[in-house]
Amino acid sequence: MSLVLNEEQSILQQSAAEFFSSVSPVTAFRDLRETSQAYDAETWSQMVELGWSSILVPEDLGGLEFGLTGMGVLAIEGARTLAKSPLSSSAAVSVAALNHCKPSTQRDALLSALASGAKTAAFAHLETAQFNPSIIRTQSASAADGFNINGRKSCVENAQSADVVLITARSPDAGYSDSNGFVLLIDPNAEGVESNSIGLVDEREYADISISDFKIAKDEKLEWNDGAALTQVINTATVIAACELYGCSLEAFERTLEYVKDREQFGHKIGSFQALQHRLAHQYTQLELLKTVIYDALSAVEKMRKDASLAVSHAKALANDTAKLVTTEAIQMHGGIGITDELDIGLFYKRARVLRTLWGDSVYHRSHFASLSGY
Amino acid sequence: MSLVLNEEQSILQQSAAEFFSSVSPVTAFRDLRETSQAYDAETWSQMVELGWSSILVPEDLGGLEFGLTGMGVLAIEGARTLAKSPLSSSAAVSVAALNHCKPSTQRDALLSALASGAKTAAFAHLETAQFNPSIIRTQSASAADGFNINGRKSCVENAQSADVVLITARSPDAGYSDSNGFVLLIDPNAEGVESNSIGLVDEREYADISISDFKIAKDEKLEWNDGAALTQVINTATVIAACELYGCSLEAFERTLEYVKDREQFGHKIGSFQALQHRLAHQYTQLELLKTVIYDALSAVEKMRKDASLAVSHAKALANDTAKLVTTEAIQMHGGIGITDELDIGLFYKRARVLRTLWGDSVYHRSHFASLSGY
Amino acid sequence: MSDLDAFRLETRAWLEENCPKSQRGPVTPDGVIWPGRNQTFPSEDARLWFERMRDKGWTCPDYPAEYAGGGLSPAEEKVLREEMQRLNCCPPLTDQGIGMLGPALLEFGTEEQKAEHLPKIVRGELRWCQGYSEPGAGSDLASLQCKAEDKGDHFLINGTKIWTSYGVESDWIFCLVRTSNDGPKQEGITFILVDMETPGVKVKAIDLISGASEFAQVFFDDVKVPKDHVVGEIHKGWTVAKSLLKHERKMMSELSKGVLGGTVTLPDLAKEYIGCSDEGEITQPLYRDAIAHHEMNMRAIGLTGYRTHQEALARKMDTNVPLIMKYLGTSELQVKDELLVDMMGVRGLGWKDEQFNENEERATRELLFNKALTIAGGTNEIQLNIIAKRALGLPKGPHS
Amino acid sequence: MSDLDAFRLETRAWLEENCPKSQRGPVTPDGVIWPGRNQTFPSEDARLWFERMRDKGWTCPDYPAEYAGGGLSPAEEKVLREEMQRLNCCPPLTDQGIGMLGPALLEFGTEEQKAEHLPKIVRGELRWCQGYSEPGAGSDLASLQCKAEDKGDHFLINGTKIWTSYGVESDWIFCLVRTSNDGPKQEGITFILVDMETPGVKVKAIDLISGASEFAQVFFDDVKVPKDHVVGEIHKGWTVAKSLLKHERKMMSELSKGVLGGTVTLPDLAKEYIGCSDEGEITQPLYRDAIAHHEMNMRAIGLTGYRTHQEALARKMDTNVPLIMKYLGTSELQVKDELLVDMMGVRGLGWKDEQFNENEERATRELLFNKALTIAGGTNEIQLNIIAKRALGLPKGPHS
Repeated sequence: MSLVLNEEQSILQQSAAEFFSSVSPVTAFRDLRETSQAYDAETWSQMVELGWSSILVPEDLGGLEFGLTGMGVLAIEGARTLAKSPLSSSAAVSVAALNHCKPSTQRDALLSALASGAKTAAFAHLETAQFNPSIIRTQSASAADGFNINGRKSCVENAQSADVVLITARSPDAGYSDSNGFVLLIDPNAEGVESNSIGLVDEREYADISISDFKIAKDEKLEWNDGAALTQVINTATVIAACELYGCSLEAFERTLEYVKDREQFGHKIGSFQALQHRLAHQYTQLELLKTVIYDALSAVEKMRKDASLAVSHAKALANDTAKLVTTEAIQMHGGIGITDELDIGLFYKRARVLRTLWGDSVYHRSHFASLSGY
Repeated sequence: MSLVLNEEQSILQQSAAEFFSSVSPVTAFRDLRETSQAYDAETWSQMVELGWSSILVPEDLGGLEFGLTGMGVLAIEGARTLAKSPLSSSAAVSVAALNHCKPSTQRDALLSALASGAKTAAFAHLETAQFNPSIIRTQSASAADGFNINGRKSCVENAQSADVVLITARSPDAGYSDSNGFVLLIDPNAEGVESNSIGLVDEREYADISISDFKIAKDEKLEWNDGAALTQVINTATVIAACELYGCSLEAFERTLEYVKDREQFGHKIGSFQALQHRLAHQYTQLELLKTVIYDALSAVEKMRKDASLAVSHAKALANDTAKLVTTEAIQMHGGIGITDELDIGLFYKRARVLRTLWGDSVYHRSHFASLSGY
Repeated sequence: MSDLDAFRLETRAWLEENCPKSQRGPVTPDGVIWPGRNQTFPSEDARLWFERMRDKGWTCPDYPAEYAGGGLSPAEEKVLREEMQRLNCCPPLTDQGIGMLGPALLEFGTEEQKAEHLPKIVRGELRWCQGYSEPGAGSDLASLQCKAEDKGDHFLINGTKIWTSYGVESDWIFCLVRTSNDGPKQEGITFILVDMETPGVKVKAIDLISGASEFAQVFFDDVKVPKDHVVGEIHKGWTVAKSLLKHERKMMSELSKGVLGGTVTLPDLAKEYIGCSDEGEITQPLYRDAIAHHEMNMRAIGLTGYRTHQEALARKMDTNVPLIMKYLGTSELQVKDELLVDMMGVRGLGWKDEQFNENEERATRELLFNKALTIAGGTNEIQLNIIAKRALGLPKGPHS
Repeated sequence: MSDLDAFRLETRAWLEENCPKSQRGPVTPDGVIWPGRNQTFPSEDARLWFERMRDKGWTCPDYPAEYAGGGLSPAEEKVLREEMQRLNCCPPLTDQGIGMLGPALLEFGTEEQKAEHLPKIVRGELRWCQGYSEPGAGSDLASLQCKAEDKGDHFLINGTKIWTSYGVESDWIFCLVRTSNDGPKQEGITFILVDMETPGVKVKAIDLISGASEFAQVFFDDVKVPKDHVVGEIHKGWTVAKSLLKHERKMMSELSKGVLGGTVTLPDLAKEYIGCSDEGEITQPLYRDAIAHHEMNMRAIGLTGYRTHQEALARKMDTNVPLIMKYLGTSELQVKDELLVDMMGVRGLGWKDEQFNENEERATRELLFNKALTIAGGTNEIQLNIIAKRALGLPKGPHS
């Protein structure tokens, strides 16, 4: 179990921090709000050049096999500037999903294309507004030369801008369990695939996808490697969301710290008021715990440790709670300007508010943690 | 709905405050710890003389019919000096139980004796360590010239020092519901009644009672007035416990306030430190809400309002939470001396800790409140 | 029959006859009747209702009749309010002039100022806004820096004011400006009225995180204001301001009441979004507990308000208790906002695209907008400082 | 084979031969081996174990051999500790002299002081206690008032010390006393050793709310102490004290670890007292959630300790992180204490009468005793002040 970044990971972290603050600062997020683009293509191609799209891709398919901790470091640093890109949805989650599928020409080609930046993908699994990863109603039935698909997927990140959407599904005759589910490759813009964009408060690209009697070819259906595959992909998505929450929280906290050291009221820096000091000190303790637990969860998923699901539920629950505390306090301590759109603080709160819901809230993850612990 | 004391109630409050601080201060509680007495008989007889034993007793049986709010005021003031007496167990809860029984020679005589101070009674209902008022396993079966009783009662306050214990029971053939239950009058020191004293951290008199094949006469079994009777008695006991929690909390808070205004550290009164000020200010807001909700619940039970059970669950839950906050903070803010037996602060914490459990914790009462509110 | 009873019957009859049906029932944000130089109305009925009330002076029923007001006694005003509530009449005019500036002028204004401004307030001819806060003076209002130099016959104002509600839509602004830097910071402040069409006044809307922008920042660049626009004494504006601040705090704590408008309750929404048993019990016990906790706190706050009212009637009022209400009410409301969004999942996080129903949209909007409640009108921190000092008598630290 | 490996094999063999079976396994409170003028032992095996270790100097393995210590290098000492852990050997001697006074004497003591006191510590001939806090000097230790007047050849001590652990049982006390009131309060403090049999020394046990009384108050009434009992320079005792305080804080944060001894866990107890489904799921979801919350926090604290360890090995340690551990650990433990008692109901509130089982008695005792954890060794408030200053660099207020 490693809770400290190694030399290569530290170097990645530094270059990511420099990249995001210079190439994709919060102003870039603001500029994109004015357009209908999901992300800036030029920025993404720079990220691809840096090798970030191939971090999780196997070496024999042109990837770096750098490991999930490296991806987590990028997610943390990217969240600090609210950077928009297909990094999480495509390079992390979709690649992880494909990695857990049995090799096939289609799968290998897609992985290579994702690594090279030729394509991006989105991963569509959840079907309900409240997080419930065990429900899969989407079905695919055998049909002439391929499969016939029916189902709905809820709030899929970067679906409309992706070239391929990975849809989890099951056979019509099977009650769902990991071992008989599979992954379907779908063009989100094909006829018969209806996607409705969902504008959430974090102003990113989400869509509900509705598929009825849509046909795919035989080789566009991929099989999971084993019965644990889906759980591992969900763990990847969840821990990456936790990383983004950590990045948002850390940035909001550090900006608040800077603000209270500068802002004066009643003739004193407000950062010298003991009540604020104690609240900030407490937040700092929570952020340090979160850092530990995030690194542990990344390492657990990367190494496929037996307690990976437990570590991930821990990380997401603590990330949710810490982000709620820290981003809410950041607004409160900034006072009036904290609620203006002009200041970035509110943007971190809004992004964190969405991430707290995506991939499971704390009530869900504490219950999951308890179940996995046997109580 | 009255949330303000009327003139008579205010006068009672003032004289109670004077009485407890002069006749039964915390030192009296400490003196009793050295003995095996449940309370000081002389002090109790003075309270009887002041009419406090007859506050809830009907006028035609020698009582004052002063109402439950008056009794609540006494419970609050008594808790501020940790006064020990049969006031809650006998004059409040047992009298309330008898008031809700159908008149009979036995019942009327006992009420008169409780009013005059000739006797005291205890009320034994709960049977489990976790609060669950709907379970009654104690049974009484018809036998020659009377009834045969079997059962157990848990943690009955002032049972061993009482002349009579009021035991709730049901028929062997009936599943329990309020409407077919009844009350049995039992001498706690009779043969066949086994009582084991339970020493809790508040150092008051409690006992587990175990009854096997114990015979009582026909007229020692009383019938409830109606199907709502038991609920009303439980409401009485619960709101009186909430009053005592309020009294403990208020006293601990005021003593802490005095302490932080006096104690110096680092050259300043610690009460001038903003972090403590904010915590104390927050506690004050909770105590003010609690005061409101307690007065409302007393009035609701007294007037047999339809929402009485809801008001009582509200009062007990808020009393539990506020007492936990205030008495814990009182110890913390007193620092080292807060954890010594020499200082009274720890005694208030310990008393409150027991009261938080008796008659239902907050998890129970919030659930009850939700059920009564229809969700 | 007492005079008051007669007044009640008369009023009731008049309202029933004169208040159009469309002007009864809950006011929607689009239905509010505002004053202004170029006054427009949401509807013909609204104009009719406004004009009828204006002509009786009942847009400002407690202002003296000599200034076009209703001239009602406090008892009569209460009757009018009750009768309007009875029919659920919409307010015939909404403005910060009515409840804030007007009373200040009546208390501190000169005869000329009253004659000039009060009738215009009553008749809705001008829309007023307030200029108190500054970017560098939030909680510490008295440290304000917006400067007014004495130039003999006029003041020359330079500086800026922020958090001015409806600054963009208003015609005149009442401001606190610094006229002297001598002595304690509360001295040397002056209360002054400024026509926003004066050269050098600029207004910029402030966009909020909730997407709304009802606040503005107002900039003053060499703005000349005649000396007779000062209300009260020069350098003594803090006295006027303190009197007004009371009104503002009261308005903020009112704000925190009527949310989740209509009849939808948190438990109802929980049942809809989380589910419930056949007996109507919310199926997720953790949300059920959190909802009961919140509902208890709201009940306690409501009852405490009522207790204060009863104490006042019984002349036993603890004047410290009202201090706690804003802190408690606003904090608890934010608890509800977060809880509701938690329950709705992504449905409670809608920003655009018309995929969300009315309750969902309101949940998101209130979540974001209500972050202001614990800041505006005295931050939570200031409220706790005040409680510590006034209610608890804790010693003033060098720092609080 | 390296020398260290040889030492390990030798040590292992020696321990296996010399540590009696009864002196392995968890130490019970009654089984601790204390030193003292009139030393007694819990058992004959305990005496044997103590004497064997004492004779090798391994009661204080890192003290130099010239003072009867073990004379082990840090690496050897680590080996000894590991080998003792392997067999689960009980500590052969427990005293505040060993870990606190001894190191201070080695750093600050004169040759005579070392020769006089260190061998006695190693051999368990005297029991030591500590005199730092005073009734008026808690968190603000440097404001201590216990006075030592310079009388030429001796000091005359008057005053009192409080929170002295095992003060009643001890023979000697190491104290901080005030020898000067000039200059900053940290100056003018002297570190001095006092034989508690000296006339004028009185000790009174302090009863705690938990029923325990391991602390004492020590009174000094015209107590004469020779000048050569001063450790370090006169007036410069604060330097010695600061070095010792580090040890104390470390001990307090150790304290907050091994609770709920043995193998019973909070979830186990919850299943016993609340009940569980056939699948072992705790039936009351609110307690289940609270337990998971607590277990997560303990896991996070434990992992963070481990992270710090890894960071230290990688020479990347953030020196601020250890600052947070005492605050987090002690606070979380109190959460557990309250939760456990909530689950046990009245069974968790036993004080006397032998009706409660071992887990129940421990729950009550820890609930009450652990209230000390957020106070002793630096209150939570002091911890938060330190974090704010050192880790966050927040400006020092006049008040913090």
